Amino acid sequence: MSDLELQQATAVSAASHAPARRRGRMPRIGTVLAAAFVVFLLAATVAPELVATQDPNEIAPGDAFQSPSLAHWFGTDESGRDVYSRVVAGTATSLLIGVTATAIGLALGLGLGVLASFGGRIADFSVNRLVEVLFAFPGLLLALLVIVVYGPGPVTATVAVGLSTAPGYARIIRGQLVAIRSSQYVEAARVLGRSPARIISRHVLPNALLPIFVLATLGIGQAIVWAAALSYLGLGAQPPAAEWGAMLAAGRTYLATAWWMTVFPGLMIVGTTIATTVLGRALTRRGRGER
Amino acid sequence: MTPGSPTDERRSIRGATLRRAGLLVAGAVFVLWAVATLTFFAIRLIPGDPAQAILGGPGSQASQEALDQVRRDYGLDQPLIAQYFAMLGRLLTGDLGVSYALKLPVADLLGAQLGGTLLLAALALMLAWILALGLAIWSTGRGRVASALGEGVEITAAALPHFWLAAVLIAVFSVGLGWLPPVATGTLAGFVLPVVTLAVPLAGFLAQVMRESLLDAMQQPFVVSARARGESALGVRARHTIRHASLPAISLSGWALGWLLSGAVVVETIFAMPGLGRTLLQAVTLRDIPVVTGVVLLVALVYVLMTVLTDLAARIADPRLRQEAGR
Amino acid sequence: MRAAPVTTSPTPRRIGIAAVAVVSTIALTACQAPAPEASGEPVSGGTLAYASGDAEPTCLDPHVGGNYPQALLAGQFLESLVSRDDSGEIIPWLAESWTAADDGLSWEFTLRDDVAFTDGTPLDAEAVKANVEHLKDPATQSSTGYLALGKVDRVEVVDEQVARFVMSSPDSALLESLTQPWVAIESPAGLARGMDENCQAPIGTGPFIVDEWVKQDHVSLVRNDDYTSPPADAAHDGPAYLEAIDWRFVPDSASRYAALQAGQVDVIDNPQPDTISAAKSNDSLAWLDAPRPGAANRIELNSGQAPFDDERVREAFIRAVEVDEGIDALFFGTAERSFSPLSSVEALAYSDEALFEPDLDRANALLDEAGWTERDADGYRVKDGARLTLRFPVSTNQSIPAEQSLFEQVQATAKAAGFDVVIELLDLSSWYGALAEHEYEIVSAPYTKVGPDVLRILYHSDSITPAPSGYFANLAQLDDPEVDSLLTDAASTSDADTRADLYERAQQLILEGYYLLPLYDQQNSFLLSTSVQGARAMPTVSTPTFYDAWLAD
Amino acid sequence: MNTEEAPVLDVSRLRVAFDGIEVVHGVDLTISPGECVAIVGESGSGKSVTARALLGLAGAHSQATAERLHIDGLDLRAAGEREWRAVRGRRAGLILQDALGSLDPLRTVGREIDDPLRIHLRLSAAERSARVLELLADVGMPDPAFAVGRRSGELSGGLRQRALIAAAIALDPPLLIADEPTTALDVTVQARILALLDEIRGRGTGVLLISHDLAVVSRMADRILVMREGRIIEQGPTRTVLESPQEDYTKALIAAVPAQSPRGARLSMTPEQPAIIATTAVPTPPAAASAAEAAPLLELAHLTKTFAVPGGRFTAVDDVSLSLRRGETLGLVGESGSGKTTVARLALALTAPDRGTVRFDGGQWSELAERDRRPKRHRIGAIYQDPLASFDPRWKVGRLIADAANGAATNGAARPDAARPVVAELLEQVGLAASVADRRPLTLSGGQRQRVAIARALAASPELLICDEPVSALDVTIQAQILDLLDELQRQRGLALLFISHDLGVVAHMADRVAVMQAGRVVESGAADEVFARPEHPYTARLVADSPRLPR
Repeated sequence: MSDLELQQATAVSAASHAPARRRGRMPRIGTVLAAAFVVFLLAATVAPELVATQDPNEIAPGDAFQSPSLAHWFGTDESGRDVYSRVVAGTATSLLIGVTATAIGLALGLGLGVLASFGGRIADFSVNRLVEVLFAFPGLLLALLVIVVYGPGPVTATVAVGLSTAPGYARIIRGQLVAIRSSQYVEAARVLGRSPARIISRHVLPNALLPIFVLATLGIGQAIVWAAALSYLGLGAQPPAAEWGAMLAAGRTYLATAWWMTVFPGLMIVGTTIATTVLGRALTRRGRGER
Repeated sequence: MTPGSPTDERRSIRGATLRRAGLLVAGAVFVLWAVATLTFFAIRLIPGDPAQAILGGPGSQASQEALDQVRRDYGLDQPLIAQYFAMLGRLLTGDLGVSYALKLPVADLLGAQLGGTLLLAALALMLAWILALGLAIWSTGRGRVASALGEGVEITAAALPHFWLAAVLIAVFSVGLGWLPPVATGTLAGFVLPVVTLAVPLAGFLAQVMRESLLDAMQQPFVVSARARGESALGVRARHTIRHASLPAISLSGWALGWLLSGAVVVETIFAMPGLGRTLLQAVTLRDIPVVTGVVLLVALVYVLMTVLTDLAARIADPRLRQEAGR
Repeated sequence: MRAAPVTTSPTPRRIGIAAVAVVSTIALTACQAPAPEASGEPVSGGTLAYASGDAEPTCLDPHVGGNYPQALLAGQFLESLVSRDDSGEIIPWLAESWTAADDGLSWEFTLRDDVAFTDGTPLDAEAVKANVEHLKDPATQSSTGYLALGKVDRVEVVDEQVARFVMSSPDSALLESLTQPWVAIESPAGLARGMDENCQAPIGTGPFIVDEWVKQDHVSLVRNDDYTSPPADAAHDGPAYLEAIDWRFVPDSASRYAALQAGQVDVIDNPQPDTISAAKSNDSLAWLDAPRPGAANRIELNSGQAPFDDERVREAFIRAVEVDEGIDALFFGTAERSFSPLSSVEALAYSDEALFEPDLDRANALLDEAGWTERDADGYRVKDGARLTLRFPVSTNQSIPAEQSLFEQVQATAKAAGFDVVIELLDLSSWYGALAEHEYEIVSAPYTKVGPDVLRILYHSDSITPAPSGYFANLAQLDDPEVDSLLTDAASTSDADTRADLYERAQQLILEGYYLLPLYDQQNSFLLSTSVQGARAMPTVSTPTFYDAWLAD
Repeated sequence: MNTEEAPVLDVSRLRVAFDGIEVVHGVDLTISPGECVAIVGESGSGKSVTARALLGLAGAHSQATAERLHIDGLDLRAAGEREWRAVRGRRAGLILQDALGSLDPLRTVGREIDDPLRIHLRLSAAERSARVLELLADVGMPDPAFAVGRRSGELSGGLRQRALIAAAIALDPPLLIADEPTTALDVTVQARILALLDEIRGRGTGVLLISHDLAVVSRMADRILVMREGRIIEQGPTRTVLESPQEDYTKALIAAVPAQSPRGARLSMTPEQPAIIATTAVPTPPAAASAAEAAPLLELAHLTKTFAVPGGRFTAVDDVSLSLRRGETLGLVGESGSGKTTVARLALALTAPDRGTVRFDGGQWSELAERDRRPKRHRIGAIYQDPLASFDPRWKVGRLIADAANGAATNGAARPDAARPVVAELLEQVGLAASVADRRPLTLSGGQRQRVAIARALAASPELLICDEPVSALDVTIQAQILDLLDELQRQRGLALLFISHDLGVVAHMADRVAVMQAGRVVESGAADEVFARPEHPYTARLVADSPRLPR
């Protein structure tokens, strides 16, 4: 027996018969880490006092600008406040901004999407034009315009970010709904004599929900990033609320002497965005039947 | 698809393309009109007196006479609807009005700023494309580790806030290594950091899309066909899969440009570059309404043009789109 | 995003001969060695790169509007009739001498006869007349300069080199006012081009000429090779050493400092306090500290409405708040605590540290006494169901981050006494809006002006009356006839001692009434590469001048 | 090529595994020049993996080993990527199913055919383009000069397949591997492609033909290898295998070819469906005979339907009139694009005709308002080619069926628990265990899914079932079972069937009457036996002639 290896070209995975094994069987390490991080965020949102080590707003000017240590894991800020505790305390605000902005964007997007896909040709045409017009105001520009009109602040920033994401959601949701509406299972329901209302409530909306939820997880991180950008431009959250974007913007001033004031809130933003994205993707894979 | 002679088919495709071009132009004009109208009326919601803004903002101590004079000069005493049509009329002639703060024609002002921002955005878009394509190609078909690594890099890149990334880049490359200037001065070296700052997060997004479509393309039977003809793995990528992977990213370019223009507001501020973003930010701070309106319109115009270009590019890259020209 | 403190303007009244003794405390410090005053021989040539964190001016002509960013730039290419030296003495500049009529109703300025504008137009009395007319013309939209010349009725041409300022009423602060860049003298031919063109490149007599202004980017200044008119306290004669100045606008403070560190620029303004502190230990960087004249930075207590219409509550607030430690930490020891309404630059500044001794017990007792006896669940005091809330609009354009942080500390310490300080970060427009609507209990606003006359602008009851825009300067809404009369008298007396005494009494009254909490001088700093030699800040409004500067290798 | 004796392909003990799981368990195979060997098997049998492994293309994560692997005399057991590349295209060509996907849709056909020339030969661009035109002419491309600049999406299926073949034979390789080369093609096209392959074989090329369809390979294969679960279970000369199969599986495959069996005869041989066997105890004659004179249940009169396309309107259905009686099966046969599916949608009133009417059970149907039609819709059921797509992805089998059953009566909310016995009964009727109710369709096999689809259709108690290509995506043995099931159910319930298929054999087996469609028109109709035995219309005649059948 002299079985010789036939070296297969592994560079191109092409055989359609090959089982799709790109993705592992187990939930991946990344997904587990992301989930753990999200659990931490939720804990920090629900019970910040349990997760934090100190009072986030307790000032101690004498302890200002201390680098990370056992007493202050993430160091202290310009007023001697514990950066770790502030990061924890800021979780609720930051997530609230991210979630609210995404919710606003999604709600508008859903409304427009539903109108476009079920409201008949005229509604579809009008919504599509409206979405095109809204697209012509790119993200931050729309946000700035909203801020010009309503003045800066966290609420305006949140609404502005939400509004600027709406056309994207509207387009995706419309596509989703149209695809479902023209799917064979909806046709099968029609053949069974189901009414449009029942088809929408039983088939179309429920099937659109998961992808929309996934979309939302992906959107929250970006919403936080853009809200932070507005904070950086001085148009966002207010002190002493420990919102990550505001902390980061404040910390950037002292970048030369106190890197930890910038790095840790920044890591929280990046980490949250990564975690929600990873989870969103895991959900997508699950929806597609992969692991 | 209708059966027909090749020439018929070609003629009908050309007709459809013309019709499509007509629709695109009409759509573009509509979008611009709508943007102008929305902006005009939205701006009227701004609290405060434009005349006051013209006379040096709210901290000024302008007299009542001066205010009245300005209201007459700028037509602010006209009824709203008359102002609206006057604005539309001016727009048709390319007149965007006069900046409250700089007292210069907005068109001239923005014309001078547009080039820098577009150059920045174009370079960033190109770099993002290169980075994304490189990452997508590198991380696919190389096993699970590379794939996971690629995915990790993409997601992380896409999550980086511009101002944070800029701070890190400046700290490392300007202050630490002293290779690149932290303030863009119009030199080539000065463009490097701003372009990288803008490009990296965008590359993260594009790479996600590209990698997905690259993986899809690599599952297609034509890859096996090509290899069965003796094509090398590299040849398959160069001649087949990369093109397929690029298609969705091409159609994303319109969105990407909008995204870059948003990022430009931050990046231009950090790197002290002249451009639309900074002009807009300053105009927002100064309540310089004509400039805000002008920037919004100009960006809408750029966006609309980009959409048309993207559409054309997608059609060039994907002949299938040319076929179904109808819709 | 940092923008310029908007500098508002004085309306000086009559006074006799202005002998305002002002001691400027401008210090140029570098690493360990103190003040590396012009070491070595000046060398000619080179381009100096300046990075400004102030907002880019919307017009380079400081007559139009008139704010500090304009002054910073204009100082390089425009010159005034007179200047001040380090001791506060008024010294000749474009005017080589001047005399005032006994009644104070006219002043004659004799101009130098060897000076021409950079467009070739000679400097003469006609030019001065044209400038004053330009400033007073409403179409110019001058704010600061207009108010500085408020008492100047007109200018008469006596002869080619003598201009007579005819006053509507005596103004002892006229000379101080004329030192300011906002009333600098420009070429009448330049002014005649109209505002649009003049804004792009005003024409003056200064050591540099505006060559090009690329919006959002930089202003190119080139040397005026025919320069002849340095102020009397300049270090040399003839043209500047520097060939050109590249004046860039770099709004982001971290980028600005990075650019200085990387050697991309030679001078930056508005450095963050921590970078000043870092620069002190850096051999290649020097710190130019030039606090602005006029008022100190302070928190004003709005006495015009509840709860601060009650002096006990005002004192309670001031006793409750602790800022010393915060100022020290936030400014890294670069800012001195002030206990005076006036800048330490002003010789007549009066301090009373005892009034500002923090005393929480006293604060609590005062509040109890004032009827704020209850506390709600959050620990804030309540009276008649209303919380002891202090609205604190903060302008992100006028307060640097360190100051904003200090206000957060004020907020935190005031809470101990039961004050609910609500900080609202606002952009400039909204901030002015909030002030105009009296939607504030405490506020901090900088005010730059040469001389103690600034007190009259800030604390005379006349200043409560708003301009059409709603703007008013007396933000403490201090309405005390005694203060009014002291300030009015001080502005009209010609006797220096009397004047000093009047101002001291006025300051005592203001401080003892607990209308304000002084913090520190209006910070105005520059960081320079040590290769820049001979640069200094003008003893007028503390703008830097690079006439005497050169670039060492 | 003068290697008459030496085989062009000589393989022994070929094994292929994916991530250590072996899917091909030692295949032996030899092909001589000019010989055509066919591997026949159903999906999952490992036939395609075998074909690809022969070119070193089994894919990532695959390990292939063999005791002997010679192509054109070259030992490839230890070949590296470079050696393989020299073989591919030059010594062995590969033709895949689905030419639409197998040709890069973004590149012109000319460039695809040019690839092997460019890779393996040193020719000038002009020489190469001349050769490409020659090749296109060789494979019977009608207008090579025009075709060379087309992309696969712009060509019809047959022409596309020809282009793919041209690329594979560009260098005249001694071995040609054709993996399901005609599967998605219409019968007339299929016949021509097979003729082309036969012609290539005639030039001395050894051909390995991979197919699931015995009838197709029986035309040209010299030898047949039957493959199942990664093993060759039977092999021999074509006639021997077809006429005296040794293995039960081979026998089942042969029996499952519908064209071989008359109407009503059972196709499936595998005794795996006790439910079916139980209910087929009493065979009934075709219902049509008794109901022949009854009023038609479904009547399509002069239906015309057009669609907007770039540059005009496309007439999908052109003046079509059909009628269908209770208990009868009407077969609708035609090639792709002939308008079959549009007729089905018109009959289901999912789309409205431009002209003409549909009447159902003597009453209005297409002219009713949707609101009025809705309560009657349950009387017409439908099953589709892809049952999975017709199931709400969130629903389990039980809910799918219960919903259909409930809705028929009340149009109200489904009560899954109350419906359980009904669901179980329906599942039993279609030969599925009651436990299937708790599974998701995604986890079922293709045949099981189609059974669920039928159960759902039956749940609404329809009188008419419209079946649009219900077995096209299924393996032959499964197809046989489903056809048997439909036949059975029709007899039990007196269902009328509108049975749509491109497969003449299937229609011939199922239908009482048949209508042949071409380009939107019905060109011929009548009793199925009559039409297929003595076609009158030339198109029908061609269809009948081109339809693959086993040699008798």
